[in-house]
This record gives sequence, C-alpha cells and structure tokens, in this order.
Amino acid sequence: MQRVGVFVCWCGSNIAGTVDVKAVAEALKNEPGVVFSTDYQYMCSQAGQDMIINAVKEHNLTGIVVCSCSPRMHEATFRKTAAAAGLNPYMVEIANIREQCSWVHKDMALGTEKAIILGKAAVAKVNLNAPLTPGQSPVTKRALVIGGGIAGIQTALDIADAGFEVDIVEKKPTIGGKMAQLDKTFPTLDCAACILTPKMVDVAQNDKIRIFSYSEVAEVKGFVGNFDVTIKKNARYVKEDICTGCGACVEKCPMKKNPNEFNLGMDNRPAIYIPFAQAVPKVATIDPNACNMLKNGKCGVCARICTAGAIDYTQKDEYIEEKYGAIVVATGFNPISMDKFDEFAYNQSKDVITSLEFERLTNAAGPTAGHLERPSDGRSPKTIVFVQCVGSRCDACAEKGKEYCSKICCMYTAKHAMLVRDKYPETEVYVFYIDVRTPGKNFDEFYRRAVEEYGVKYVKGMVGKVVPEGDKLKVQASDLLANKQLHIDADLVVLAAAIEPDKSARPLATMLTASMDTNDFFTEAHPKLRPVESPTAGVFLSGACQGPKDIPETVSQASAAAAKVIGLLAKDKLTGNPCIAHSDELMCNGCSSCANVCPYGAITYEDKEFRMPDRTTKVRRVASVNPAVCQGCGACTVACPSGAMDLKGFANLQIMAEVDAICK
Amino acid sequence: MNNNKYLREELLRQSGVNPKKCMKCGKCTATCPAFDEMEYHPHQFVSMVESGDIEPLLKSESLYKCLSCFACIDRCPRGVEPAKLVEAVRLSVIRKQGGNRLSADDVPSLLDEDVPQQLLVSAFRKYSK
Amino acid sequence: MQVNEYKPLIVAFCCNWCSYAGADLAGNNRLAYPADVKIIRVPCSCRVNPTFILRAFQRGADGVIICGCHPGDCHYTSGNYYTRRRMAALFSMLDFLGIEKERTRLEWVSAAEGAKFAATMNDFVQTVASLGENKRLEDLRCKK
Amino acid sequence: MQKITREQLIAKASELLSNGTVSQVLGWGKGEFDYDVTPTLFSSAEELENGFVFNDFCGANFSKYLVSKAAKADGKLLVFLKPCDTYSFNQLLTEHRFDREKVYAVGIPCEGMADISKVKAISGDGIASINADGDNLVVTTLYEDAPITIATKDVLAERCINCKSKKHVAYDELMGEEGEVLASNRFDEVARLEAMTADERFAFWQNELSRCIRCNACRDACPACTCEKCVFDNPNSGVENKSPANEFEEKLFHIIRAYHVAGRCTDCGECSRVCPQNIPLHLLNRKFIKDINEFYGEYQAGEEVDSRAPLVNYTTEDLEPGEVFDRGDNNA
Amino acid sequence: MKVSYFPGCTLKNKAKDLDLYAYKSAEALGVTLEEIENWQCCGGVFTTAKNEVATKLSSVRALKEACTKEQPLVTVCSACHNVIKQTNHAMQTDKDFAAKVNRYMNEDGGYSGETAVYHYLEMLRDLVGFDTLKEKVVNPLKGKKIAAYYGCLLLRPNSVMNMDDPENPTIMEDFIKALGADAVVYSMRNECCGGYVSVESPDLAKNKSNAVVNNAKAQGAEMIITACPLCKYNLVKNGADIPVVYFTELLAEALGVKEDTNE
Repeated sequence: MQRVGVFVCWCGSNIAGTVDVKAVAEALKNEPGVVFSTDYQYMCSQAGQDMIINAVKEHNLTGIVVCSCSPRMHEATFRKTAAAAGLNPYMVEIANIREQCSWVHKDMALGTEKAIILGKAAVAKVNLNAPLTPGQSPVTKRALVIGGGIAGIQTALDIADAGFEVDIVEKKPTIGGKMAQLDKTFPTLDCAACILTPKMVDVAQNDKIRIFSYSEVAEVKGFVGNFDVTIKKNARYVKEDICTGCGACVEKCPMKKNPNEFNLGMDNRPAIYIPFAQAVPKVATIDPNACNMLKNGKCGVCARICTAGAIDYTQKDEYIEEKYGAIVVATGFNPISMDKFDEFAYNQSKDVITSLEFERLTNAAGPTAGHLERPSDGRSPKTIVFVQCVGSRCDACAEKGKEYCSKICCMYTAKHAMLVRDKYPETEVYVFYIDVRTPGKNFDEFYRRAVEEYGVKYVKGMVGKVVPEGDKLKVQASDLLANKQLHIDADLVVLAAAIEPDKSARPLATMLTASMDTNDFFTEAHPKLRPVESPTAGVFLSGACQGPKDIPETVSQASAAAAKVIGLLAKDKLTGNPCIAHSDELMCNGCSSCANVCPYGAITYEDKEFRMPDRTTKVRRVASVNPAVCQGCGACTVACPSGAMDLKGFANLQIMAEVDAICK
Repeated sequence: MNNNKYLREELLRQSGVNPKKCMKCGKCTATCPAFDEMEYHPHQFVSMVESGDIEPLLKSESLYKCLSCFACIDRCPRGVEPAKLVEAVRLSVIRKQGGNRLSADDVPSLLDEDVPQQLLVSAFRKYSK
Repeated sequence: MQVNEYKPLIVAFCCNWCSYAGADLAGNNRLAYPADVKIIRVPCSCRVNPTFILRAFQRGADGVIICGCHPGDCHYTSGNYYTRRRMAALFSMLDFLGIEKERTRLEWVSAAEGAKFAATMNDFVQTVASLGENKRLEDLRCKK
Repeated sequence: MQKITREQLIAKASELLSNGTVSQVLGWGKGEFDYDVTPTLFSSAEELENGFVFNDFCGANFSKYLVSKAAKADGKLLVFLKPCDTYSFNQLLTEHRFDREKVYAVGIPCEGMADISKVKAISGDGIASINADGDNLVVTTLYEDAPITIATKDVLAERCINCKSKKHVAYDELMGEEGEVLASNRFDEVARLEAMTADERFAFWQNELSRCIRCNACRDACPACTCEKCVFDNPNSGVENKSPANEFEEKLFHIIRAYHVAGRCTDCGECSRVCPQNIPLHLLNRKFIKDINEFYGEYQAGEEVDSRAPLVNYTTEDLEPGEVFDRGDNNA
Repeated sequence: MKVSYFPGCTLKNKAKDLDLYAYKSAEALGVTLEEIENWQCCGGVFTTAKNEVATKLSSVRALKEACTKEQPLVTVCSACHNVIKQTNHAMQTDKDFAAKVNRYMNEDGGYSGETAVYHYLEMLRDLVGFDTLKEKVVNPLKGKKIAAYYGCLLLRPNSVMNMDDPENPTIMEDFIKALGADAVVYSMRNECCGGYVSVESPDLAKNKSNAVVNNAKAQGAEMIITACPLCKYNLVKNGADIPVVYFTELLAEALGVKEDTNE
C-alpha cells in the first residue's frame, strides 16, 4: 500500500463549474492508502505544483493522484513535479475529470459522483504502481534516405553537411528522380538539369554519402536510433566499381529496341544502358528482360567490348545489412494511369500525351532532341490542347481519379504553354481549366504572362471527348463563359494527369510501421506542427511522398527533414518508455504466442535451467523482452495464456483494480 | 424563388442528384452530344436547379433534346449525374395534366416502315405519361 | 423524465492514442454523453484482456465497450487487428452462453472523432439501459 | 473392437525397448476396473505384460504427458498415439512444449472409444468385467446373472461418433493402416444451440455449468492446458479461484479456459470425457473452432507443426465483432 | 447450360434477325435460351426517377421469373439490357423502391435483385468464354475489318452496367477477334448516335450517326456491328455506306448456323 496524496484541480471553473471539487477531495480521503487530499484552483500552476511537492515531503507521500485535465495534457507536468519532490515520476496517476467529466456532463451531482469514482480508480491504480525507470538506448549515427529524387538528394546533402553519414537507396539505376526528366522549372524557367545535376555530382563526391542505386529496402527492423535495415541491391550485371561509364557497350549492344523508361517509352534504349548522360552513378545496367545473353546465353557483345572488364553476367542480387539511427522517406510520386480516362483517347492515339511526356518532348536531351514533334508522325503540331485536372479533384463516387488537387499542374501547364508560344509562336495553344490555382511566390504573375504576353488561350471549361480521326485529334470541349461547345482540330493533346504516391510507398510504410492516408501519402505526426515527421519515431518525410509538392516546397521540406534527423543523430542516447512488457519466467510456457503478436519483434526465447521443487533441474524455453525494442502496446499480455507476460504501468492487477473501483 | 423551393427539393429527391458536388468544370456540357440542339446545357441544369431558377428549364425545348446517353453521368469527375436532373425536370412537366409531349395520335405520321418498336415505346416513356 | 430512470454502469476501455484522445476531443467540444460511462485508459485496445471484461461484469458493470484506433491506424501497427479477432471470438462466445450480445461492443474511434465518441457512448448507454440490469454475468457477492 | 490388439502393441513396445530405441513406454495401464484405464510408464517387457492394457476404454490422450514426462526420461519415450492424439502432439510441438528428439511416436489406428457412462446406462452399476467380443462388449455385473451384450457402436463416446479424423498427422512409425480426415457432423450440436433463443441458451448453460464442482479434471486432462502455472491457481493473477463459489465463477472459469485454448484446441474431447458431472464442455471449444472456421477460414489446430493460431494472427480484412451477429441473426 | 432469356419487343418485330441468330448461335454453343413466359415490354428506356415504379414492374417480373428458376437472365437488345439491369440495380440498392415494387407485385417472397443479368455479349465472355467461342467457329471471318459500335446503352451508366471499361471497352473487339476478324478501334464507338431523337430531331440524329460512321471508316472499318436495333436503324437510315449488322448475325455466320435460320 502506498501513502497516497490526492490533488483535485478546479481548472478555474472548467472543472469546478460542474464538479464539486471539495466534495471530491473529501470523498477520496477515505480511500485506502490516501493520507492527504486537497483541492486547488490550478494544480498545473507553479503554486499548485509547489503544493504537491510540499505535501509529498510533509506527509511522506509515495504516490500521487491528480484529479485534473486529461493525462494527455499534463501527465508529463505532474511526473516532473513528482520527480522534483523526490518521487519516482511513474508514481503519479491522473484522474481525467475535465475532458471526460466536467466538460461532457452538465449535472453537478452526476459530475461530482463520476469524478469521485474516477478518482477512486486512480487511487486504486496508484496503490499498485511501482517505480519505473526508462531504459536508454544508443543512437546509430547514420541516416538512411529512401528515394534519390530531389527530395532525397537535398536531405542527404544537408545531413552529410552536418557531419553524419547518409546512405541513399534508389530503385532506379540513377538518382535524380522526376526532376531529372523535366525540361524547365517554373516560375523562373531555369533548366532543371542545370540546377539538379550539380547537386547529383555533390552527392556522388561527398564522402559521407553512399548511393545504393538500383536497390530497394527489403526489410526494416528495430526502432528509433537503432534501425536494422536490409537493402536489396538488384543485380545490374555490371561491376559498379569498375565500370567507367564510357558507353561503348551501350553503343554496341545489338538488342536496341526496348522502351526507354527515362523517356517514358517514347523512344528505345539498348538492353545495356545508362539512363541519361549525367546519371549518378554513371554506370551501365543490363536489363535482364531484354538481354539476349541473360535470357538465352547468346551474345556477350558488351563483355567483349568492355575494356575495363566490368560486365558480369553471373552477378546476383545482393543483400546488405546496415544500421541506421534515422530513416527519411523520399519516395516521391508518379502520374496516374490514364486508362480510366480514355474519353481523351490516350490509349488510342500517340499524339495524346501526359504532361510528363511533354517534358521529355521539349527536353533537349529527350527523344526529339528538344524539337516539339508529334510522337505519331514527327510533324510539328500547329494546334495544341492542354487539359487540366485529369484525374484530380474527382469525387470518390466517380470511381476514378483522386479526390485531391495535384497542386503542380496549373503551374507546369502554364510553363508548357508559354514555352510553346515562345519557341513556336505560330502554334495555337489552348488550355482548358476548371480553376487556375497559383498560390506561390511569382506564380500568378507567371500565369498572367502566359496569357497576356504569350497569348495562350485559356478557356474556362473542360474537354469532353477527343476523337482521333485521320491525322487530327478532334477535341470537343466546353467554353463555359461563352456558353459554347468548342470543336477544335488539334495536333497534340496534353493531359495534366493527377499525381499519386509511388507504388513502393505502401509496402515500405508497412515495413516502417509508418501510417499512411487513404491516398497512400505518408501521414505526418502533426499536420501543422510536425509536418516532416512520421508518427513512427525515427521516420521522417521528405517531398511528395507526404503530399503533392512542387520543387521549392520539396526542397524546403527536404531540408526540414534533414534538420530533424540531425537533431536526432546529435544525441548520444535516447530515453525510452518504461511502460513495457516483461515476462515472469517462472510462469512462462515458452509457447511463442506473445512473439507471434509482437509487432516489433521485441520478444526472444532462451532455454533456461530451473530448479524444481524436487531438487532436480529442468531446462525450459522462456520468453524475454528487449526493453529497447518493446513499445508497450500490450498485445503479448493477452496472447499469453498463463499470465506470465504483463505490462509495466498497465499491469493486469492495476487495470483490474481500476475496474473494481469503477464498478464498486 | 421561394415558390421553387419545393420543386427544387422534389427534383433533387426524385433524381437523387446532389448539385452541391458540382465543381463547375463543364465536362458534362463538353461531352454532350445534343449541345447544339439545347438551349440550356447540362451544367446549366445543375446550376439552375441548385439556385432555384427552374422556370426557364420547365419551358425549354432542351428537355426533349437530351439523348439519355448518360455520357455526362459517366464522365462527370464529381459524380453529379446531370442527365438524371434533366429527366427529373422533364418528368415534372409531362406528369402535369396536359403536359404530354407525345400523344398516340402523333405516332402514325412519325412512322416509317423500319422504325423499331423500341423507338416508339421509349418515346412514349420519355415524353408522355 | 421518468422517476426511476435506470442508470446503467458502463466501462469503456479506450486506447491511449486514438480513442482516449477522441474522448478528450468530445470533452473539448463539450459533446455531452451520460456520466454512466467510465473510461479506463489502456495503451492499445489489444491490452484489453477478456478477463477484464468479465471482471467488470462481475463487479456490476452493465455494459463494456472497447474503443481503439481504426483498423490500419493502430499506433502499434497491428494491435487493433488482434483486438478485432479476440473480441469477435469472445463476444460470440458470450452470445453462445446466452449473455446479451448488446452488452459488449467494439468501436473504432480516432483522435479526430470526438463527435463519434459521444454519439457512440450515447447510443451504447441507451442500448444497455434498454436491456436493464446485467443479471446473466453478475456475482451476487459483489452486489452493493 | 479395436483393429490393433494389446499383444501387437506390447510386442512393438518390447521390441523398441529391447533394441534401445526407447527407454520407457507411455501406455495405458490396468486400473481397478476394466474401464478404468490409467496412463502409466513402463520400463520393461515384464511390466508391460503385467500392466499394459488396450481396449475400448483407452481414450486418454497421452500428448499432454509428454510435457512433463519427456523431459524427465533418460532415453527416448515411446508414446502410442491415436489419430486424434496426434493433433495435440503437433500443437504441443508448435508451442515448444516438449522436445521432439526425446519422443518416439507410434501411430495406432482407433475404431472409436466407448463411453462408460453409456455402458452403465444400459448395464446398470456394479460392473465386474467388460470384454470385447467382435463388434460387441460383453458386460458382467454384480447384480445381473447373465452377461449383458452391448453393441460397441451404441456406446461410442460422442467425440468418436463425430470423429474428425482417422489420419495421423505425426508419428515416427505407424501401425496398421492410415485413415482419412473425415467429414464429421461435429458442429451440429453447436449449431443447434446457436439456433436457440438467447434465453434458451442461457438456460441450457446455466443448467450445465451449475453442476461444475471445479474438480479441474477438464483442465488437467486438456492437452492445451499445459501452463506452468494456471491463472486460476495463481494468487497474483487476480482471478484465482478454487471453488465454483457461484454462477459467475462457474462461467468465468469455463469461458476463460475455453478462451485460453481457443485456436489451440484440437477438439480432442478430453475435457468432456473426464468431466465427472458430464458437462458437455467440448461444446464451448467447438463454438470457438466453428467461429474461427467461419470468420477466418478453416483452421485445424495441430494439423501442421508451426502453424500460427488464428487468435495470434490477423488479416486487415477481418470481420468486425458487430458483423458476427449481422451474418444472419439466428438468435432473435 | 440453360439461361432465362428476355427478347424484347423489337426482336419479335423489326429485329427478328437479332433474335433468331441469337437462338441458333446459343444452341451451337451449348446454351439454351428459355424465353421468359408472358414477358412484357421493358419500355425501351429506364426512367431514372426514384419515384417511378409502375413502369419498371415488367422488368421486375422477368427478373423474378429468372430468380425462381435460378437462372441468369440474358438479353440481346441493348435497350432491354439497360432497362432490366438498371431496374435490378435499383432493386438491390434502393430499399424504398424495392419495397414499393414488392407491394405492387405481391408475389411470394418478393424480389430484391438476386438475379444475375447478362447481356448476350457478357454471356459469351463470362459464361461461354471467348476462347471456347473461338474453338467453335467454323467460318472464321478472316481479313474482315469490323468496327464495334457500342453506343450508349451497353456501357452507361458504368456504375450500374459494369460491363466493361466505359471509355475503352474491349468486349465487342474481343468478340470480333474470337470470330477471326480484325477489330477496328475508333474513338466514337461509345458515343451516342442520336437514335432516340431520330424522328423528333432528324438533323441531330443524322449529324451524330454520321460522325460515328465516318470515324469508323476513317480508322479502316468495312462493317459495323451493333447490339441495338435503334442504333442500327439510325445508322442505316442516315446513310451509312458500309454494312451495319447485328452482332448475332456475324456470330451465326462464324458458327455456321446462319443458313439454317433463313428458311
């Protein structure tokens, strides 16, 4: 039995208005173990806390019950108070008589009665409390960045700049991500490659940064400060450390006709390839689905041509295990499939393209060397129709598309339209829009320039149908302001496809136990105050994996995530939560039920020798909990049939005592 | 407008359409095959019923020009279903005494020998009560 | 108002991360529900042992409700999935023994669903009140 | 009548003892009466000859004894397993409850075991001897002059009438022919209860459970109840109780016991066999098994070693507890 | 396999071909079409208003009969299919509507949308299988460039009809390929031909149907197939200069049962 002090808070009138606090304090005086009971206007104030500290000393209290607001509000405060009074901070229990009593009940008598019961439950619990000491765990001073686009690159550079080691895992053969595929960037129109590739080179040359390209995360174990990650390095059949990236193999490879992913399939690449000239690492990769040598054992041209001897057809996927203190998710986005929007004839005509494909068509390093040509016949288009919001802002009951605004389309379409009119002034350019959304520095000015200086025809309305006929695309659309239906014979139709999180994000979230929203964007720990952290400790969010973002926003979030990581890695020790599971080995059957339900793999087994009553010894298999890994959910405690497994701070007997007190 | 409050509610109830979902993109009107014949277009039906401005619709020939092809329903990104609203307005007209658009007497003059029965029965269903 | 309106005793187990926070939010928004509901905080709905539920009935509870994060949103990833299976099995067993199934309930209440919390509690209290006192799982020794 | 004889089993056991494969034999030992068969350890052919029996009353499931006996045995322990026993055997292996290396399992066929209370219902009390004769049992009693002949099939235990499997899922050696997993009607009785109203069910169980004397036989015979320390014996568990003090305690004990073995119970039926009050306790376990099958897909505990029991598993698409009752409300 | 069959008014009059070929072809494929007894006209168009009950009863009766016989209900005419399927969907999802209908019908057990409704094309795809169909073809229509015309009724509203991707359907193209011919894909195949207003607003109808035919021709079609008598009438009447035939006719031809129907 403890010597319990009860402190009933008025919270001004918040509690005292509906609960007779004096009566509560008085009633709790008679509870077992209670040696002191009082009330005060604001327990959380300095004066209130001092009152608690003095009472602890004066009455030799060993346990404290505060009847006040939610423990989610001030539990931490009162634990500190207890510590200041020389008590173990976990000898405090809170009875929530504000959020769950005075604020939801109107009747003084009923409110008071309930407050007393809640107080009794807290007293019953604290009587069974035991001092708890949080464990400490070390921090591995290395970060993992998953995704090597501009978000991952910026995060990695910032972390490395602070002196910590960073690994980037990128599933493509090169880092660079979507930004590497872009032509110009809004609203400044500087070329994406010109600002991105120097950063890629910085990454490559930074001795704190390692790049695992053509790789993916296979397994994540552990917890904040101590993640154990298995990285699967896919076989690229080229020895990365030997390949010089000279490109001779690429030139000589006879299997030339494979859709070039970097150009979104608008041209071909050989079976052995380097995605683009500034790739990092600049190393060739063999596509095993295209290579005749790998498929049929015939060919071997690249191996013969490679003077460095970098080709290795026998290379196998490699698994690398590494420890990290923090993980940053930067898995980015993709345009959605246009399959469900074939009223725009994307599947029927090569000349209906997405905006990302348009980027490649105008990019000097793209399939047309930057000349705007129709994919079908190479003619230069005279009339181009841009369609906004394809698959964005759809209602869920429309059963296609996304409910959210993709955010970047208005601006890049203005950019596309402007660039076309700039380079090919004779081209007619229509943009069909629902709303033009341009919140951002210099964004609306940019859009206005497209209209006013470059003569882009913005039409408030939507395209309803695109009919490829002959060499034209017959576009039927509405002009809502003129109340007209327009029929335009276009040469090229560009669809601003909605963007969605990369498909790899969902399984990754499961591995990380990081939560996601219904759209598969990662959820932030708090939408306003903790926007770059996942609710899972040690996991941080960078870029479009958290929601649609343009480049400036992505880079700011990337640096913010890096700052959070640096803050974590700068610590030598992390203090854990002491409310964790523990197993009584005398009662443990070793049946593995607890380990089966543990989401963290915190439970392991060992064979232990026990002395039996008849003085013989018996070896039994018993569970033990890794205190650094256990997060204290309690799933194991219910799975355990013998009751050997219990949870500190929320023990079976404590909860039953609460039940008894409430039901008494 | 108050007079139309009841009618508006009735139209929404029997059509099951929620015009508040509309984001005014105009895709219904963009895709409508009968646009040229219509005085009021699908997006106008949605917006005018929502605002209670229903009188002009009741009098409009547009009611009989809708092809019931449902393209506006399927292509609406917001799931608004304008065609159902057009039909609801049309029904509120033809269900009234003398509101029939088509009478049996009209039929013979319309016929040619190949006209499928389907056309006649559907015309009756759509234009008369 | 009836003179002798029956007041059921309801024990609500709420997970710390979602449902307890949801209950707090109901408080913040002053969404009223009957004082018959007494909340016990557990780290996760999966901490709720069937023994606790039976214990509550033994000691005089008329209804027991367990609230957790929505499936997929568990702070501990998977705790509520185990809860879902355990409670499905347990509730079905209680029903098999002829104990009113309306006295037990499992609800998913997120930290944002203060209104749902209050509505759920109002509904549950009403349901249990209409059943009357718990007679089938009572322990006469624990009677007042 | 069993297809395998006492003599065959003794011969097999003696052979394994003499060639050193095993050092001890866990078998059915002679009791005070012919129907009163007791699990016994034998160390020699002589002991076997004197004390080993095998008849229609050898229902005891030996798997559970391996938890305590296998660890203590010096060499290997020979255990005879009927098909239903092998499921428990696997389940205990899954839960790491004994060392497989210490056990030599011999699978034996089973034609179903007799229920002595059914025999007594026909013959009356005072049974002096019971002998198998073909498909019949010949019973002599103190009160009747002439022996009474009873068809074995008429006194089969309920669990054997609804036998789920004649197949052995684990053994080192098999005697006799291997059988098949059977399509039994074992859930019919549960379904019958489910179809009752809640009031009827309550009355049914009130009547059954009120007879409980808390002798703990069900728990002690149950091959899933192998806890080092049972919560009901543990003063620190908060639920310790040693007598069926009232209706609540009866229910608490049986609900929690059934819950603790839910997903692990192989439906061997030992609980009901050993209950001196003839409470159909197996129906509680079967209810859990039936529910689990219906909610989460067919699952037979012990069918495979290392399978994951349904209650320590989940899918994201599992049904909600509320939906359990929505699936056809059969208890209006 | 036996299925319930709802022919509809047009198939018994102006579109007898569609009906006869459907019967013969089904037989050749091992499917028996059992005509609903005393079926009544579906009304040709589904009234979307929730408070319109009486006009939907004929469809419910047919559905109920199929339900009693525990058979799927198959239709050939696009319009009948659309009306019946939408009615069935309303019976499944709109409780008020279903209750009203059941009060009218006053039949044993009522009806709440249990019957599976198949268009004949879906029957070929889902019950027979296009692979099986391919095997049964005796006169492959090699080299023929055929354009499928879906029109509106087969595919829309997609949330109810759920037959195929409403913007990029393939069922008829797959059907054409199964018969050995080349399928011509063209964008107007799911646009309205204006059939409903072919008498009332002939210009609109002409305009729309020409756009369909021209688009098909531009993509190289030599023939158009359809499942809708009204579409066929409208396309032909407005001067389609390539043949427009029912898909069942093509099917009967490929299966080698076309001749015996022309007695």
